[in-house]
Amino acid sequence: MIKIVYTDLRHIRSVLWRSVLFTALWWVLVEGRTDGWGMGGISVILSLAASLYLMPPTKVSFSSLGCAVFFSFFLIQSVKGGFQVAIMALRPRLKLAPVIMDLPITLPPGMARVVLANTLSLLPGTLSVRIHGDQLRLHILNRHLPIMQELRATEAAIAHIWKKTP
Amino acid sequence: MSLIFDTLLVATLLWSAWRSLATSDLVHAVVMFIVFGLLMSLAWARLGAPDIALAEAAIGAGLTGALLLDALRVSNQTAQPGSLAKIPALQRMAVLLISTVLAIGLIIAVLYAPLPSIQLPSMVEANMAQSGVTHTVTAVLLNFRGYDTLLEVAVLLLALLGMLAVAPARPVSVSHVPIDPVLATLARLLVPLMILTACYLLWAGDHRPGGAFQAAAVLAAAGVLLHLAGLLQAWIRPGQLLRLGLSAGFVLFLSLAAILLTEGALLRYPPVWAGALILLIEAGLTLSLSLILAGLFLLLSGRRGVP
Amino acid sequence: MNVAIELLSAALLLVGATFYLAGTVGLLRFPDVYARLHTLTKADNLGLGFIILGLAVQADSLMMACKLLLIWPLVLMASATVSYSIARRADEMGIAPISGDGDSA
Amino acid sequence: MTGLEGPLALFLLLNLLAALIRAARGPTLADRMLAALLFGNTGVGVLLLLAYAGGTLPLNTALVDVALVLALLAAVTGVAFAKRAWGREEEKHERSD
Repeated sequence: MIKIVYTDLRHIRSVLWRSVLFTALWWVLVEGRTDGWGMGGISVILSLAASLYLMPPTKVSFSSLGCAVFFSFFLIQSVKGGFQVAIMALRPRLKLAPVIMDLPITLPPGMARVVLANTLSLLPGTLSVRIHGDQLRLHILNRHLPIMQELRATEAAIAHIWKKTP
Repeated sequence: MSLIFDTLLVATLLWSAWRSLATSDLVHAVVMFIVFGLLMSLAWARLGAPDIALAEAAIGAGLTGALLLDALRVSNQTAQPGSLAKIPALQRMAVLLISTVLAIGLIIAVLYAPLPSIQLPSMVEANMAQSGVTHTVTAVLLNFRGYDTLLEVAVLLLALLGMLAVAPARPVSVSHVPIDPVLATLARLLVPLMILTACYLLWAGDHRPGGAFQAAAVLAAAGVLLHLAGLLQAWIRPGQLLRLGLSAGFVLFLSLAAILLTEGALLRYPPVWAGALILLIEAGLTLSLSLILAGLFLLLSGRRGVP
Repeated sequence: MNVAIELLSAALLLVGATFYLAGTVGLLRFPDVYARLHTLTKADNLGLGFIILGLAVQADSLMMACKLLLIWPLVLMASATVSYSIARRADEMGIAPISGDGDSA
Repeated sequence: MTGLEGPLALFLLLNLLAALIRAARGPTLADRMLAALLFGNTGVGVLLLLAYAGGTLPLNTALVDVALVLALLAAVTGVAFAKRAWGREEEKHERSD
């Protein structure tokens, strides 16, 4: 594992980023106390090791601006989704036109598709059922809504998260 | 308002317990039992016992469900709903009678319990300064009544050994189920966070609710999640290293107890060392308990298809 | 405590509770398991988000607020994955979605 | 403290109860597994509200930890349900219903 980590400068960078992240998380967990750094150090090292083992650093790196773009997209859409389902549930006559559809994914395989499936599950009108091949099976609450446009918009927002390999 | 909350909580607890016992569908029974566990955790929170709420949440949400569902699969009874209905009426009556007598006995015991002649809370308060920690529950568990905890760990270890001894070692043929990417990603993201949280709980035990049992339950749940996601093989038979890990906490605890016995008393730490010793024991216990708890699941999972 | 913060917190908590109500109503009314999953992954998660936000604005320290806010993404990840697992399993088992034409169901 | 935390905890518990009854009724096993989703969500919400509902201002931080642990582990039960709750025989049984 250590060998993998030090073969590339980018890997060192991602190790640094993750250490910062885990340290920040530890600091939040202990609510800003400063007397736990001994244990904190050990736990950051342990979780960093687990994270490097489970998710070896890749050449593609995250873009912080892109993450922010995706996050704001997600928040807005998710509030919209909540309202939509709330209105659907609360109106006197249920107005549903549910259907299961297979739609093509344009994102590259791997993490991006998982993020897509999970995001669609949390966004209005769609629920991911399975990823198979280059297709994503979705359950859709109302088939009269423009699902394809929403799918492409979500894919575009997700594509921002990663920087293209330089 | 809190009275209504508590009444509703108790009613729901009883309902889920009843459903869990009364249903003939075993999967449903397991679901209701898990629900019961969650509600129990809320009840402990209401009763002002966050330590137990924490343990119940960790064990109930992370382990019990997975373990029971796996047990269902091993015993292969999921396909027989209504099998419980075939119990003869006479046996049912006998069970009902015994349960009623027990319940009445318990109620009488609770109602007529003699008042305690010693005030334990004030005794604990008076001795907190020597305990080496500032959280009373940890002081009681690992210092004042350390031998109880020692025996509890022994019981858990014995349970695992018993399972190893009884179950026939027939490993599952390794089938290549494709790893589901969504599930695997969740495990890859969550497991490091679980490790961090387990360390935090271990650290917190010194001065607030937390400690070895809770930390171990979180770590064991991480193991279960990895296994369910297809990233961790089931254990067929523990190797040397694993055996060492399973027993390390208990052996450490026991040898410390033996050394302290030469000083004259069972598990009475010198006050100067108490804090460090408790942390050492807790770290050892976290490691071993997490392996034992995960082992209960991973070893059972590795023996699917037992007749 | 500052009255404005208290009002903001109360408002956020009430919005959260409304989403929970909608989620429960949806769970009771929606016709099949897929549609019910929709309410749990959207309405309930949003309800929890607003409740966490409402509690975070009145937290006594910034770190406590961060700790509360940390819980939300954890629940989101868990619930997206669990709903995916359930939907996938239901689909594998051949539980067909109840379909409607949009006028009534 | 806005004074709302206690009543809202009760309200969420009522929601949890209604949803649990729904989930317990089925009709399919998939519906029963919805109980697992409710854990991570409503359970966490109730615990957080209880942490604040104590009435004293140094809020019950331990309950926030309980909520955090529940949020972290809620996925395990849900995933175990989906992966393990249905054997092959069960499928046939389910379909014939």
